[in-house]
Amino acid sequence: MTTIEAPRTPAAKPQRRRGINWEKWGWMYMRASGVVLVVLIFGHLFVNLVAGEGVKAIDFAFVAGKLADPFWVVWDTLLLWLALIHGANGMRTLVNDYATNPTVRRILLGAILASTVVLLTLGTLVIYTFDPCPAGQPADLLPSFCPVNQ
Amino acid sequence: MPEKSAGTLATETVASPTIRMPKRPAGTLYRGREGMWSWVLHRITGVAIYFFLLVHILDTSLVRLSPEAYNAVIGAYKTPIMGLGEIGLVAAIGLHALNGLRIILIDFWSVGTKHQRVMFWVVIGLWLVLLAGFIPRQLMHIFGGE
Amino acid sequence: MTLVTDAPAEVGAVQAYTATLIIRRFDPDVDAEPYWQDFDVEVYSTDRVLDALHKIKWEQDGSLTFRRSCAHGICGSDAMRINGKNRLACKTLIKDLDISKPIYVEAIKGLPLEKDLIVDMEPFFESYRSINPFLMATSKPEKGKERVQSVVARERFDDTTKCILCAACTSSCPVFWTDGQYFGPAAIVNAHRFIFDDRDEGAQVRLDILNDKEGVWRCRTTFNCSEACPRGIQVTQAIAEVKQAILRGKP
Amino acid sequence: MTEPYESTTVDGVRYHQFDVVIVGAGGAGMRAAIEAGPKARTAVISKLYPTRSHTGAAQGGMAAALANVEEDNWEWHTFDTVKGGDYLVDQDAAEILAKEAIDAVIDLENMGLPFNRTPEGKIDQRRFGGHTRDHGKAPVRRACYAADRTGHMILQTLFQNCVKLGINFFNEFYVLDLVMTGDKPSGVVAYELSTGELHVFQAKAIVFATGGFGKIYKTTSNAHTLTGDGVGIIWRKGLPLEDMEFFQFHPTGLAGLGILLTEGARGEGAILRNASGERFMERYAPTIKDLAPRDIVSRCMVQEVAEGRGAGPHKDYVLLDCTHLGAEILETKLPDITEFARTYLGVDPVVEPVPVMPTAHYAMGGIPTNVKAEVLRDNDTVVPGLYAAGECACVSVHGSNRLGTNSLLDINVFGKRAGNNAVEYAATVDFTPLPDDPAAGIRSLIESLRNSTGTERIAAIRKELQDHMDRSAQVFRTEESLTEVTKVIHDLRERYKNIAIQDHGKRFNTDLLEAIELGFLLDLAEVVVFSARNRKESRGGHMRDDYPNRDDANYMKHTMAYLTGDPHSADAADHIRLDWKPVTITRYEPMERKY
Ligand SMILES: Cc1cc2nc3c(=O)[nH]c(=O)nc-3n(C[C@H](O)[C@H](O)[C@H](O)COP(=O)(O)OP(=O)(O)OC[C@H]3O[C@@H](n4cnc5c(N)ncnc54)[C@H](O)[C@@H]3O)c2cc1C
Ligand code: HEM
Ligand code: SF4
Ligand code: F3S
Ligand code: FES
Repeated sequence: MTTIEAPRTPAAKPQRRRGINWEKWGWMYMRASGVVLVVLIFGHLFVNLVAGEGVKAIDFAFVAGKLADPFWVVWDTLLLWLALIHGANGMRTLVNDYATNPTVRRILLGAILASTVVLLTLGTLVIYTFDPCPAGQPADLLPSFCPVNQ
Repeated sequence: MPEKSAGTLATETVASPTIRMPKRPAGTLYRGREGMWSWVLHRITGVAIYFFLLVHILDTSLVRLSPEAYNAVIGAYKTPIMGLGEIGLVAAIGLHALNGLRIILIDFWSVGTKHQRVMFWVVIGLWLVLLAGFIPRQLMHIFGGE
Repeated sequence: MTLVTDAPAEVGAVQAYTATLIIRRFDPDVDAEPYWQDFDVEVYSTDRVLDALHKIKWEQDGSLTFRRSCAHGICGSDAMRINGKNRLACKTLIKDLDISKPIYVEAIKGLPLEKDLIVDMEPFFESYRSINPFLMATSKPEKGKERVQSVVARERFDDTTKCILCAACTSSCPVFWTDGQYFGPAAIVNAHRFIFDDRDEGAQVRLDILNDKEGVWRCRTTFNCSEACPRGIQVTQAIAEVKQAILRGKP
Repeated sequence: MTEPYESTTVDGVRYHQFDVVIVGAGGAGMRAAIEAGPKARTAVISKLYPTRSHTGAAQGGMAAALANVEEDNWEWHTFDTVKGGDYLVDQDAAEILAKEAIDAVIDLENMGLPFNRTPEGKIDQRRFGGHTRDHGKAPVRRACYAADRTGHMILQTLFQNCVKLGINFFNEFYVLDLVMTGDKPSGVVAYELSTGELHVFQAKAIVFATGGFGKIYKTTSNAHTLTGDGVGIIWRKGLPLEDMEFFQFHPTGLAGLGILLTEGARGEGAILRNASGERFMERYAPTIKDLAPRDIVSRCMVQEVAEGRGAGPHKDYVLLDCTHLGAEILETKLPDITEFARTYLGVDPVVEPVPVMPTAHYAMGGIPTNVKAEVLRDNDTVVPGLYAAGECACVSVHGSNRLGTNSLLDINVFGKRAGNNAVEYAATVDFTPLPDDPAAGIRSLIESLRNSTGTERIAAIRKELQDHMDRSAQVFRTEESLTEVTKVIHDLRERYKNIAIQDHGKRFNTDLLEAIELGFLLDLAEVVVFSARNRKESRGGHMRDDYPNRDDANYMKHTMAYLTGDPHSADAADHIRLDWKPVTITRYEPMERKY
């Protein structure tokens, strides 16, 4: 330290990259999604855990019943995307904070990104290709509005 | 030029001593206040929820596979152990959510920083109210009646 | 006619008692690892922790090493961790600590430890220098005249002009501890001092510098900085104002 | 200049070459650097990180006759300075000070200093002791200020501009010697605190700006690091010191602690009271009362206490009453001192008066220079290439008593001059060759201290020195008290030879440096006392109880002290020679000083 190798350059122009700054948008996103998530998550939790018979009532029929309703389809899609990206971005912050080894950091960030992409695709596919009354299933497992139960 | 004037002698770079950060014995725990602890809690709950979410997306995806598969897995959520776990989950989400709102107020409300400490205790208060509402209900669902 | 102003002012009774200081020592030339060492010192209730450290250095162990100069909280030399919190030793009265327990004293955290209570401050000043901490103004005031500034405009950045660069804030920040890359609250405070000075024209440059991966967005509003600041600067508030300025695109 | 520079190492000593080397990074040093830096290869060497310098502790303000709020002009300012200094001021220098004050303040504002403002947006000004309109008619608002942290803002602003200019700083480097080749200065020797290495800085021009030496006293507003190293180095080189007997005691130090409460408090209307609540300054200075110059107020305070009118259980202090100012003024214009009183005495100035007593504050004397900041070898010969500015120098603009706010002015005006003149000089000359092994003296000093087997504790010697200086060479002095302290210093200098240090390491050895600093303190205390014994009159900061009157016939002249003979000899008279230097009088004939 101490003696200055090359005297400090006066007022050096910061050579920082241009373009879109993701940090700022990430920060904004955490807050925007947070506010929406409060509604989505508490709505979700209330319907699933509190209303009716709570967690006991959840089974295929219950889920199928919900996903047959476009309202819940939109709700769940939003929940999926907002929460997963929010969580993933939060995890990215944590990794940046604590993983000081560049290789480890790259691996962890890659894992977060990959799992997010996979789960978003999977989840979305499930929500939109879901058939509440799959053929050849025992009727007692299916929601009451399915043809087998009518 | 003088014998020992700086300009006449070869330059030699003197390696600066590197000092490694000693780790032990560790210093004391930093005694931060509400702000720091709320952040610690926010982090921990955030991570916990994140991992739950990963699993939750996977298990919910089973609805696409077959009703049996889904019902088998979801059955696990109905055991008393998991019932208690759900209390933990709701507690974590509740705290994270309420404190998240506090953080947003700190960021965007002009006097937010001034009231951050009060807001922390409000968060704790609301959280307790939330749990007071949820826990009996949940216990009833798990243990009460059939 | 001579006068002895020996006794400390009798404002409230001055009591003497023995305090135990437990100090985290480290001399990289001798010690493999830092260690805690106990000292008992006779102190007065009006004494500051700095006085106790001096007593140890002067009467018990001359090798105890720490920085200090002004002894009244204005030069910023002696930020250290006292009972787990960052403070200036010269501004912490012993009577304000719990004297029934030992007083733990250690160097501030997150900067390379060099000896006992001394850390290498260079990374701290490096980030201070990188925010262009000087007035950037091209306008030429009338020769021999000051730039005009209203009382209100002057008040706008008053709080952040108080900074004495003691590093108590930056070294109390949990985000700074993680990897030391974060600009840290002190640099942001000093950027704030110029961003909101209406004589300055470099606000945009500084906002760009701080709108960075290691800039303001890393602040997680833990408030340790505001609580540690011996000058009572509302550090987190200043950081929030800089964030808002970046979002707005202007101060 | 920003090209990379080279340094070389010979025998473990590192050599550097700079056109201009500035020792000290306080206000004076950095002001000089701002002039020199862009024009020549400049290094600033400081034992403290620049922003830790004691300029940052200055509170009240910086004088300049801007006339922003009241009619004023630099001629009145000159007169006040001369009169305030009890006519021992060199009037040509005072004139420069007052005239260049205006530019000095504007320069700082242009550099970014956030002064308080008037409603029209101009720099605001407040009252300060001894500053008057029209030759003493009434107090005038002349002090430009930034709340009660003017010095802090000056220090920060200067540092900021040094960062902007990319000045080379060598921080935590202790300059311990001036290298002379024959009788020409050729460099300085510095000790690097973090490694214990020695460095030699060869330079064409050298500026000393090392600040004061208040630590010869116990009760002082000065920092622990103000040990007068620079003044001591010059002294040990056999160069003279001027007017060392004049030390200023600031009236309002926190009782028992010495921490300063700015005169700006009285400028804003605070009042000194004795035990019975009487505003005693009315008796002593009916016109400007509490805003009389510091020497007078300090003396009156000590007199009140000596005559039994002191407040407190031991009747040993007086009270500074700010309660009528109201919380608003205290919190906005005097926030720091309000906090000092609360923190350190547990007294809230908003509701109760604050216990205060005089505190050793400012060295009027120091390294003699002319108005170009060139150091003098005797009454009129300069040492080519050597400059001094700031509190370590004696121009003399302060005479026997400095007016408040004139020092921040001094460091800016003469710091700037020193920087400019040093650059100008450096451009005309070549490097003076260094002598063989220029660091030899310091190396052996350090080695002998590091390996000392002595038994005397540094702190014990220092404490005794400070206690005795407070007791016997403070506001009031007598032949008897000065004789007593002479003897004490003599004994302490003997004991110092047998000093022990406990830290034998190389890294951050502050123990070693405290020992060296104590050496400077002992030297300087000896000169102060020796000069004080010789001046058998009372003038400004030098109040002889046994010679209570000013004696212009015999003593209207500056003291010049020289180190001759064996510096280690015990008896000061064996190695100190005193001489006189005439005072420059241009316009103002000495008169009786009444306020
Ligand atoms: C509490 C207080 C309040 C004051 N208020 C006012 C006021 O309101 N108005 C006013 O006009 N004046 C005021 N003064 C006086 C004024 O502040 C000082 O006289 C002035 O700041 C001195 O500046 P300087 O640059 O000469 O020295 P300093 O600021 O003391 O700087 C000295 C520099 O020299 C360096 N140094 C010292 N020794 C060595 C060495 N051996 N090697 C290397 N570097 C060294 C130090 O590191 C430091 O950087 C006040 C003083 C005090 C103590
Ligand atoms: C319920 C509504 C929610 C709100 C209001 C909310 C709010 C926030 C906010 C504002 C932040 C940013 C904190 C900061 O920058 O300091 C944040 C961070 C985070 N959130 Fe959420 N969040 C919610 C739900 C979730 C969910 C469902 C997850 C998990 C998938 C999650 C995981 C995280 C993580 C991991 C962080 C990073 C923590 C850190 O950096 O310290 N949050 N949250
Ligand atoms: S903001 Fe406060 S704590 Fe931080 S460096 Fe400045 S004075 Fe110290
Ligand atoms: S401690 Fe750090 S996280 Fe932000 S509020 Fe202060 S900078
Ligand atoms: S010694 Fe100056 S701030 Fe504590």
